Amino acid sequence: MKLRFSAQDEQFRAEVATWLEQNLGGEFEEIRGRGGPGDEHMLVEERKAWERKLHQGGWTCIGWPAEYGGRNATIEQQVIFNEEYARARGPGRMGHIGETLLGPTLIAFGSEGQKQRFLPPILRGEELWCQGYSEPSAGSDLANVKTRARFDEEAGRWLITGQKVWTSLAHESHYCFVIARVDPQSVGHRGLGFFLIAMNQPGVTVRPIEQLTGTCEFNEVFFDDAVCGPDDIVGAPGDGWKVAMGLLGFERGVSTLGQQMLFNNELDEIIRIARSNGAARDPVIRQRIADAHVGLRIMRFNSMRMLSGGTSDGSLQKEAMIYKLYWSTWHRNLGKLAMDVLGPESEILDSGPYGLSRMQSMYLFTRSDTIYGGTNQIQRNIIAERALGMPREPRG
Amino acid sequence: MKLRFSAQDEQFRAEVATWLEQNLGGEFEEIRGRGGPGDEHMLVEERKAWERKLHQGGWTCIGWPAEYGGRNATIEQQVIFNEEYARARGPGRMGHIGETLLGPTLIAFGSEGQKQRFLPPILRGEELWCQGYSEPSAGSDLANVKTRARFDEEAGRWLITGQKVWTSLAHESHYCFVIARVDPQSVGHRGLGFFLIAMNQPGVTVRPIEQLTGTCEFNEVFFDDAVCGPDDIVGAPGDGWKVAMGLLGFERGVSTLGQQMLFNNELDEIIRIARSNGAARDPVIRQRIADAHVGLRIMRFNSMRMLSGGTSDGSLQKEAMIYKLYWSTWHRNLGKLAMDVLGPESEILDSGPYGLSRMQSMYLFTRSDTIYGGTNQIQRNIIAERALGMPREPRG
Amino acid sequence: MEFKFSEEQLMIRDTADAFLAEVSTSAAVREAMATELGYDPMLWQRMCEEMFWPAIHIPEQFGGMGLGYVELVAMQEQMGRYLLCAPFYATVCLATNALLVAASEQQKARYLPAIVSGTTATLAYTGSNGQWDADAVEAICTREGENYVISGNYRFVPDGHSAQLLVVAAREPGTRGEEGISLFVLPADCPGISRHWLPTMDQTRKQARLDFDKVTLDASALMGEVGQAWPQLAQIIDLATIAIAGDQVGGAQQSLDSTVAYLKERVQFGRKIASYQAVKHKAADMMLKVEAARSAIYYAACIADEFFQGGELSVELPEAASIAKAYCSDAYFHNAGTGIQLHGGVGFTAEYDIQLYFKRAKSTETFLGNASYHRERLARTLLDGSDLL
Amino acid sequence: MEFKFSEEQLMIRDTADAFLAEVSTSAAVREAMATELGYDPMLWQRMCEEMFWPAIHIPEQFGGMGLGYVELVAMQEQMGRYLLCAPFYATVCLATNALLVAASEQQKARYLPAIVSGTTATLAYTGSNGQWDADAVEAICTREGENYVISGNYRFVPDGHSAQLLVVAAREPGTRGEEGISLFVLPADCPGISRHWLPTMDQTRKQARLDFDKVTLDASALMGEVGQAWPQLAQIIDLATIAIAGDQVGGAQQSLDSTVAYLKERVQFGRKIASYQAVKHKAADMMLKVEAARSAIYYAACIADEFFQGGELSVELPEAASIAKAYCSDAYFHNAGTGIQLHGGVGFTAEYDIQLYFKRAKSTETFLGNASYHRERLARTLLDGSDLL
Repeated sequence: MKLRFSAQDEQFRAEVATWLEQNLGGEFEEIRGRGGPGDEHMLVEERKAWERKLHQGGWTCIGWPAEYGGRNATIEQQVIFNEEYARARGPGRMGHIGETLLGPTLIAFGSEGQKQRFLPPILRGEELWCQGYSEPSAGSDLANVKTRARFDEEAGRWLITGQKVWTSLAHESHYCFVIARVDPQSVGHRGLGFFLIAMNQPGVTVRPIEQLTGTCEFNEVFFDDAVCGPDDIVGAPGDGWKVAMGLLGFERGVSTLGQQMLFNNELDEIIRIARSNGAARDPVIRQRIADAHVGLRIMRFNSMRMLSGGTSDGSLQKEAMIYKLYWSTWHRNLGKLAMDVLGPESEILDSGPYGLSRMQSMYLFTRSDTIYGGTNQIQRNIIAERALGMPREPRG
Repeated sequence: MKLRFSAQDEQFRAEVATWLEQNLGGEFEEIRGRGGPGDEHMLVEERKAWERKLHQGGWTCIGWPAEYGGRNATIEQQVIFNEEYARARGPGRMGHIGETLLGPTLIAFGSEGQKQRFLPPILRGEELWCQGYSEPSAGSDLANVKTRARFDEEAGRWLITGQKVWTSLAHESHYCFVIARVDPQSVGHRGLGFFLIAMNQPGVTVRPIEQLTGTCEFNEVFFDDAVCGPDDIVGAPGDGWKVAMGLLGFERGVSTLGQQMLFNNELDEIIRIARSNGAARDPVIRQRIADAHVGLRIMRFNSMRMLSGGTSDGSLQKEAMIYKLYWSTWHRNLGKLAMDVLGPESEILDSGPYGLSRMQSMYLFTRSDTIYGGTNQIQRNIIAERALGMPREPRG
Repeated sequence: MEFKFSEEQLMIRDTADAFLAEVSTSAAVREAMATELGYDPMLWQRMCEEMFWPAIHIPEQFGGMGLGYVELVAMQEQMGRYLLCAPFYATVCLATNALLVAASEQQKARYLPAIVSGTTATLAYTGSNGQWDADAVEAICTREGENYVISGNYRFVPDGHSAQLLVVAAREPGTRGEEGISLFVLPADCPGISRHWLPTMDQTRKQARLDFDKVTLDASALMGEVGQAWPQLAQIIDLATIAIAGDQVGGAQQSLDSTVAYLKERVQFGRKIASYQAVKHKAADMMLKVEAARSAIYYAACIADEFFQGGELSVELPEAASIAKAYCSDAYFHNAGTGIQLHGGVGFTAEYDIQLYFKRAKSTETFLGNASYHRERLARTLLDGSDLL
Repeated sequence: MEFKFSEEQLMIRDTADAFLAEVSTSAAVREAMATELGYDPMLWQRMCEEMFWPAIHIPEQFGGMGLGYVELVAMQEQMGRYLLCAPFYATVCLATNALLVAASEQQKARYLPAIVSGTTATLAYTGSNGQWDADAVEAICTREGENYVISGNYRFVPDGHSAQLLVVAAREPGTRGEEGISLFVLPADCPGISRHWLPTMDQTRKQARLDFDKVTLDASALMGEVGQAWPQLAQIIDLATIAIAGDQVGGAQQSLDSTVAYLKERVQFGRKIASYQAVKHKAADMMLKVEAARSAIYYAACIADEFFQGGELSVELPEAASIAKAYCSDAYFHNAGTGIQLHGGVGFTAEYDIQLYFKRAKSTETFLGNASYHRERLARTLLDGSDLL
């Protein structure tokens, strides 16, 4: 076991840090630390400009192969980039869905034409993407897709009709990738297609969903005979589930250490408050802060195992299977801890009518951490069934 | 709402207390506080004598109708008797299964002959009973009875074959009531019979089950063509489930306040230890002791609701449905608290090779509280299904 | 022993239930909570004139209904269940209790009938240090001739920006803890008082800051003996604590009920979510908590009745209050939080009500001390003493 | 970064696994634990002579294998998994660490090869006050000419009644806390030492009381500077803490594995119990805890390696030890306790092994401080400082 990055990796780290230090200032000073969870819809134009700046420095899509403009960065380098980006308080990435989800999907499953059409603008930070998976009746049951795609033989194009939900940044995105049912007789994960749909067309309507914070980070997206070109389906009609699941596999945890740095900032802030308002002398609060620290450190150790590719004997990476359940539960507890450290002041807003402080916003948003991207219940099903070999839940 | 017992009830309380004070001494001094959970197999002869003493005072079977030798005691009076009995540290009742389970069952479902044969010796503390419900494959699934009863037409008697488990005091009991399958083709709760079987016969073998404490409070009971007279079946063949479930309904919570007094003694002892070894200054321990106190007080309030018969509008007594889950979980936590208050000393036994202290024994036994009499999982199923109307668990 | 509602108490509860189902709908709550005032004055008027709610436990000699604390807690439970936005808690459970416990007969005769008629009121005793016990009192009261002059700030005052009548605590200079505390009753528009709404995360319960700048009161404002009011204030706080725990039980119940209703509707993987065992068990745990919490508040309410009647169980008031608040705070937070989780995606949208309960769970948890505070308060009684080694 | 086992480490782990599966069966454990000695001397001999286990992290110059702490912790994990009854932990994780950290070269040369050859040893530093930090040291050491005289009692000493070699801590009269502590190494049969087995709830890990009555040692027994040994003792305790956390992870893993195996066999209501969702979710939570615990011990083991190599991450030793012990203690207790619950009725019979894990979970939780102790230790670093308001 080796805890440290190689000298070469550390050199790469210095390069990233230097570039960020030199470029994440001036006009970009105001977006430092912004656009994260619960703040994703803020300072959009500035953050779009930042995407282009990143591209100029060669820092978009670093994990992509060089032939598509990437750096062929290793897992370690991607981890390092994410860590340094978080350390520098880089803003929430507008382009992350294109870069980390769609790009690798096209590289794996896309046609040459799709790669040439869609990858360069992602690389340049010019075209932003959003994700059209969930539907009102397809939440945990992701395969229960009702959105239909039918091929209009006459016009030679696909027409998409249906409703997607929980779509981040739908307003700001140029394209949405959508799973839709191509075979109206099919059910479940069969008979689906994976479509690339332009958002700026009459058949697409975006409606924001207000959250418990009073802000609107997510949207409903309505497709009403939305048009999709004949070449803008990835894989064959019917391959949609395979492509969609492949896409989910491309998130290999490279952002986890960066995410943990944000968590660490939150914990540091809680410690600062506790020391200044006397809560640090409350023995129960002391236990809980220490417990949060223990949990966060172990989260890091667990990520290090995950990123190291598990045991050399090729057995199941159980430490990766627990990760979502672990961090979401930890973070939810952190939210409650923040409020309890603040005491009665936790109720008082920064400003009326509903101007939440950073800690309050974090607290309320953590309630969604254990829900989106697979609820804790679904995570436990998966762990029990795949890692422990317990019988699957029957469908109704 | 009235918190207090009536003047009449308080007079009854004084009567009970006086009698116990005058009689639970001398030769019976040594059995004070003995024979409770985890200690049920101790000082058996002395406790049998105590049963007869109780009868002399008219304190057995007080809830039974006067015609069967009882006192027709009200729920309140039964509660008071149990409280005072616990307060006086009366020993674990050898006769409680006959008194509280079989007796009421015979009174409700038994023939006149059964009543005349079996009730008087129970009343006099002379014949002890044990319970034959659970089987190795019928734990939570109580209806999955494999024990068979066949009627030997020639000899005119029932022959019982099978295995029962978790039978307390089987060695000391004169009789066992057993549910057994009379219709070999039947499954589940159909086709069962409720039998009254003498333990002292060649067809009955008792084997103690050693617990994690090293002691043997429970037994396996093997029936190998055990003989049961033709009149010793309660109800008709096939009525066994109805009789068995009726029996479970006779426990109306009159012993809960007495049980809580024992819990209170345990908590007092924990507080005494904490004050003497300095654990009472540990803020985390302080929180946990206070939480235990909160939990126990609420347990009492909840019992008071339960014993008052719920809301006058006749709605479901939800406070009764939570009771088992509530107390068992509370007590299990108390066991852990006791050990943590003791600190490293919690490991050290009173004597070798395995002489557990009272607190250690309590701690280990509390792990069974959440299992026997319906596991916490089964309790939660029942609450969700019966009280909240959620769908039943499907059978396989 | 009859530890259950009488027929009359059931009727009072059911009447409150029916009225609130009509007036405190989700839409009405959302409309009221978005205002700075925080409630609909017309509704408050109906609550006073049609329902006589502020009169509930005011003695009949002062125009009240003369009912008990069990009835009050039963109503609080329904108000919590319907997320009622109204100055009821501040007026009845804070100020009226304060008057009943600590006011002179003249003061009662002057102010209690006004409350019956719809005057709103509240209690201010907490400074900005975030405490809830005697240390919370920070405002200073000095004697100037026949008058008392109060200066200082109050924080976290329920409906403090809108209440018409105030009961306030202040302490003599140089005192601390339980020493030197006095209580005063005064109109909220006395010169020297400025009041500021504090916007809060839970919008259904409004809080305010009150700044007292040399507020001068004559002797008629003083409640009881000068500097000797802590025992009364402690009782007022305990009574208020029991009442807020009632609100919590109602919220915890509704968090369960609305969640179970949703679970019975929502289908995933071809099955009602309510059919999944892990979900059922979470719901069962929620019911356990709310039933135990209910047992706790009704016992505490009975003790409060004993207190008002001078019964021997009065001595249990602090313990019963802390037991109720410790348990109900955690139960409500647990149930509302689990409710969000079991709602899934819609649980954290503004559209569904469960998030409103989640926020009220937190604000009532904090108010008058969270579970940890009350457990330590109980621990002092259980564990401390001169013989502690 | 390569935070996973190397091929060699995997081999060491698998070898331990295979050996223990053969020798530390349920029957063998039950036989050994019922004795006062607590282990099978023949098995210990095999562990020393065939497997070279006591030699594992002793440098080659002293006849050891010269491996690292990761390897040691990997073996501890397997020993915990198989409930091994042996003087390995006391000898290797207590006494050998003490010698490696604090002994002179002469002392190492004298005692380490003996340990390689099978001499058993332990560390005694705790008195009867139930502490685990510097305050735990109660025995008194006085100077008499060239000699040191130790008097006092030690308690909770692993294998203290049977170990052949002792490392003990004692303090100068009148000192407290971290002051005045010295370490000594001595044969257990020195005059003035009486030793008593303390029967314990967990029978798989033996404890003893050691009474020192004017035990007189010459200067060759002193490890390091007189009265200055706390920093070394603190390191020894941290290393021992990491090793016991390894045992806990193995036990937590086996609690999960044996429970899941039982759930897949047992049928109720016509279904495998393993098919019930609430049961599955409990098992999933158990896996989460054991995997997180595993991440914690291997990080801590790497830090221990850094410590022995004098690397810059050595400074993390106390933190890594407390993180591992806090998390693993709770994880093991949770998994063993939940394991009993999911076993149902057979879970609390002597026949099934899950109760043995439950008891070992408790004894390892208490030993060297429970989670609450280690969290407060971490809190002091995180929260305290001269600028705390």
